[in-house]
Amino acid sequence: MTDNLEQLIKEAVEKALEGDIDVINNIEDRVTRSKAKAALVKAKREAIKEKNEASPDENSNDSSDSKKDKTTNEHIAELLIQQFPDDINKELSSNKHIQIQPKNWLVISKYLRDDPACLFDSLQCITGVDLGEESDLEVRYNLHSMTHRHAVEIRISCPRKKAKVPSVESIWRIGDWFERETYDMYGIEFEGHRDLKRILLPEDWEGWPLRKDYEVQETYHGIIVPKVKEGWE
Amino acid sequence: MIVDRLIEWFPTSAAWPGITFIVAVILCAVPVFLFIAVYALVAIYGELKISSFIQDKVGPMGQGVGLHAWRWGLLQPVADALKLILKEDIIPSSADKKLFILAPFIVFIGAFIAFSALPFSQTLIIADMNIGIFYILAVSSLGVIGIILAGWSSNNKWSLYGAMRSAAQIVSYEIPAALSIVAVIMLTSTMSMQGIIQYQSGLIWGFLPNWLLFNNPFTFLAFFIFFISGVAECNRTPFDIPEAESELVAGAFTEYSGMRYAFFFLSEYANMFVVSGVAASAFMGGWQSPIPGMLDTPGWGLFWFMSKSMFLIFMMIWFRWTFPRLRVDQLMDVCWKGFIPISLVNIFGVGIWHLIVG
Amino acid sequence: MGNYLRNIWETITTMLTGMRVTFQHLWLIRRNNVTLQYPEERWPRPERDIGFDHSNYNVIRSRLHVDIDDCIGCLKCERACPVDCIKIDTVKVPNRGEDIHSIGHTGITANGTKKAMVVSRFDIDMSECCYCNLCVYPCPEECIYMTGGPNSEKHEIDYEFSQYDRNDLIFRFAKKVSDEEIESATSISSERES
Amino acid sequence: MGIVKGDQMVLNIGPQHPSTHGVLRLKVVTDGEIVSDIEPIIGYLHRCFEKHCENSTYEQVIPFTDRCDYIASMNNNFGYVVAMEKLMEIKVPDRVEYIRIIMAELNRIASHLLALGVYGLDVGAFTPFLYMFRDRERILDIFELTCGARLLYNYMWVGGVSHDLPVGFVETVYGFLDYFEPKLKEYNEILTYNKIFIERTADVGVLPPEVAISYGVSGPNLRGSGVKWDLRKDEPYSIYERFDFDVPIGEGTVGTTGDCWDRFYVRMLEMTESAKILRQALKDLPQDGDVHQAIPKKIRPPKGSIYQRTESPRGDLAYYIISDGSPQPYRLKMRSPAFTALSVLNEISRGWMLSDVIAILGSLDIVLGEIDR
Repeated sequence: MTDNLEQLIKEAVEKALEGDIDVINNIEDRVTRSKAKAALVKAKREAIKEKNEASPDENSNDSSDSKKDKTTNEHIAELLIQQFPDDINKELSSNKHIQIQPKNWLVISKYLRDDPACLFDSLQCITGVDLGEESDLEVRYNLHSMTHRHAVEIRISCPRKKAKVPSVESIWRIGDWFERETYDMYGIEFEGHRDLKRILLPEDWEGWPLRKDYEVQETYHGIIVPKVKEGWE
Repeated sequence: MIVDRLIEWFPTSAAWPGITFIVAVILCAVPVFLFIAVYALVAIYGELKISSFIQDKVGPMGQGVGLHAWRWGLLQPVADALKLILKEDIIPSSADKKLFILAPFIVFIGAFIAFSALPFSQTLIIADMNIGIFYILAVSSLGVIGIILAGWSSNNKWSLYGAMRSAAQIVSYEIPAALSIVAVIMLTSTMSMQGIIQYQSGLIWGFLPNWLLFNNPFTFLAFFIFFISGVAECNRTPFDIPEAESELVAGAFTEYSGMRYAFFFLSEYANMFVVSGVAASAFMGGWQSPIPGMLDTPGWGLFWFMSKSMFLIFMMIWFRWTFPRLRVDQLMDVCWKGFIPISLVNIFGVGIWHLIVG
Repeated sequence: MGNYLRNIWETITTMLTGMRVTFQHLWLIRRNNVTLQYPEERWPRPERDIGFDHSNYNVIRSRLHVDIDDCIGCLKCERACPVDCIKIDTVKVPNRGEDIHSIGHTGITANGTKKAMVVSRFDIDMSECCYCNLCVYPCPEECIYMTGGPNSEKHEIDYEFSQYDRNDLIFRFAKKVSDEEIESATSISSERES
Repeated sequence: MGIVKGDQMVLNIGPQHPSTHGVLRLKVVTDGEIVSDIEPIIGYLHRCFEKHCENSTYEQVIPFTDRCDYIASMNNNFGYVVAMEKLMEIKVPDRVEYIRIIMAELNRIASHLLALGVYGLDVGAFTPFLYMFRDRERILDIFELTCGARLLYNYMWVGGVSHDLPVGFVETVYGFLDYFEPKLKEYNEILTYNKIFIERTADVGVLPPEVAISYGVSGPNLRGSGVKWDLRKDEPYSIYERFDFDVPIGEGTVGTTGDCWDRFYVRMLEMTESAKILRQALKDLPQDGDVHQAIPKKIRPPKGSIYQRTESPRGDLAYYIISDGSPQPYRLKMRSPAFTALSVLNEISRGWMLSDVIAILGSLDIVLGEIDR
């Protein structure tokens, strides 16, 4: 829900930059309209800064970097769509990431690692995200290729109740510990993982701490878990 | 020497035949114990100061109020000894009580009775046996049993590791030590310590004192083999694997505290002195003065013996703060593939050299 | 066989170089001794130019200090503290900028702003403080700073403030005045007015 | 040394152990001296860094990033601050960039000095540890001069630095560099080329490159295995592309490439590289420019997410920040390089002896504050 909201604001700002301002005005919800206005002001200031800053190398590096990134993400997205048409939902993927259905993520990741065009041999980071109170959880993979020196971000969202994502531990060895940590913090089950148990918290800790709706348990083995610092008023 | 003279002074009375002998032995044992205690304090102070100087520190200094550590930290070793004596003496509940209590004494006995054959000066030797050096080598291997007992009885995995390692290490380093002593005995053809030292009097090639160190290149090699395997026998770096701080915390001595730990500590320093004493007298001319003519009265003899031993102890301390630690299997390689073959060749070499040079 | 002898030769040479290095240190101890005999020789205060410019003051992160007379009770430092170790209670003053002598409240701060609040409690729990200096930055009156901060002439560097009891580490900077007195002081003047 | 099956003994190199570089427990299954399996158990130092950041504002997160990798806290701040500035598109004046580079490289030398010194301690040599700490103290004095703190600085803020350089700072750092360079020769003499040290570390714990990449190992551990990957060169952030320095990799001068000795020697060479960068940065450090000028009064980044990697002394330190426009981060994930380095411990120390496990753990240079977050 928040993602397409962000999408809405981005398009509105781009159109407003070209000139017709009323696209932002006719957004009904007051909060999003103010956010869009703020984003517009920022974009304008950004544009001015780019213009008057003569030094080409800084900026071009920055923009080319994002241009290169865009192409990498786009380029990989196109590649994937040819191979697995039904798994990638195109509309959600932006220049920064590729959205994938969790169903046969294992096959896609094997392809990403072995295909000579991608060769993503190093899984940089797995980040678990809780998108909102009732909305679903999301797992974001940052992959990087040591040979091609390019990076891509892949997001897989899964429902909050039974969050199941296939484990990539057999493909990238570090997936083992990253997935255990994401399971520890978000309770996302990674199917096919060797021994999925908590890595940072004690094994018998209840609840998933980084979820937005997480209540700290009262006592742990009889020890009171302090919530707020009392005791020294 | 002292034991025989004491027996002359106290004629064996008919009533208790052995009593004078026991009194004589006690009269010798107590001064040796006092000597070890005083020497250990000096050695601990030396180690503290030398290690600090090596590491750009000043070591224990003693300004300030109260007994602090007096000037230049001289009282620091006394403070350490008092601390160890006064500290609570914990025996782990699951430890094997009898062996746990017995272990430190066996280790100390191993080092203590070796002092009786050390030639401090021409006249000052507890018991001038004709098998002096053989006796010392035999007795100093008693310490291993104590360490194994300590490791096994404290019922803790780490001490077991430490005990097994030290058993392997000390037993295997006895062999090169004994083989290099064989090279010495071949030349001096006597095993009594005084005899070995007497052999080393006079000059060789005009200016060099006739120490066994110089008069034969192979005994020069035998000295280094003996000294380094002596370092290995006292569990000093680079062979301090039994009580490796970074792996086994304190090896066989992890569970000990208070007075018992002090005994282990004391026996380590006593062992160091035994090794340096034997090395000094067997290879560096014991109480012989380097200039044969002058300064060879018994008093000076004691000075020469002590200075040579202290120099070797300084070398051991110097080793400790310079070298990293060997791994257990590398330690075995060095001994079995390094020292033993060389010391065997050495014995052969000493014979050939003696035959040719005469 | 060659490898065996080379190994021995390498061991001997590297041992001797290692011992040479340690002997050099042993020999030149007087020159490169680094020990600081703590109780007698104190930690030297790093010589640093204490400029008058606020951002260039001498920076030593030791103990927090608050000039309570300048504090206007704006709670900015309390919000900026990442570990919430600053606790401030304020009471409204009937008329701004007026001194209330009964509770030692000065109306005007050093910078000349009129105070609208009496700070009845200003506690910093130094055992909780993480010495990150984030509270010093937003203070409009520059009245909270670490000793060795901008007005460091008033305070020698104080890094020996350990206590035996943890509660003594809670530094109370507010004036030692009981709440009833503050109540009565602030309320009387309002009655007189009405 | 194949894996020998006998009656195995489970040994706990427990949370309290002199050489686990922090609170780490290794469940080691050994047979006699030879180790057949290690399971690192972490989480003893877990302070819920990520949950904490979700409840504090963006400025308040910086003291927490200090405390993750408490040995290289300048580089932690640097990573976080570069990520935030890219998220908010803040352009920082040149003087601040140069100050940050100087501080980061000084902190890299200090962190490597600690890593190498403690590694000497793990292998048994006590004196080099003290020599390296004596030189590290000089760097801590420089940090105390600038930001008042010696270990946890909270020095780099989003958009600038907390305090400008003191007068006479450049001379002090030049003094340190002139004092420091001859000292490297001394370390090499006493430890690196010592035969016992070589015997203990050559061919021990060999980490082949493809295993390293698959385990996500990065930094000196990866470069020790011969993979030329340094973020300062391959993905330059801040102004690293203005300095020329080369990236040392392990060539197996003593044993095979990727053994403990290579990882040790790569860190030793990296210190000389950092000194080279420092000299260039000090030479053209701009004098004018206010360090507080680009610090935003209220940090409210636009909605969006950023994944920014920086080169900390232990490897790729990355921050994944998701902001929803409020002054508090919506989600902040710190990818810690020591976390991946520890995960490879089991793979490379099978079949080695107990004292080698301690040597391999030391050569990976892990810090538990960063692993447990």
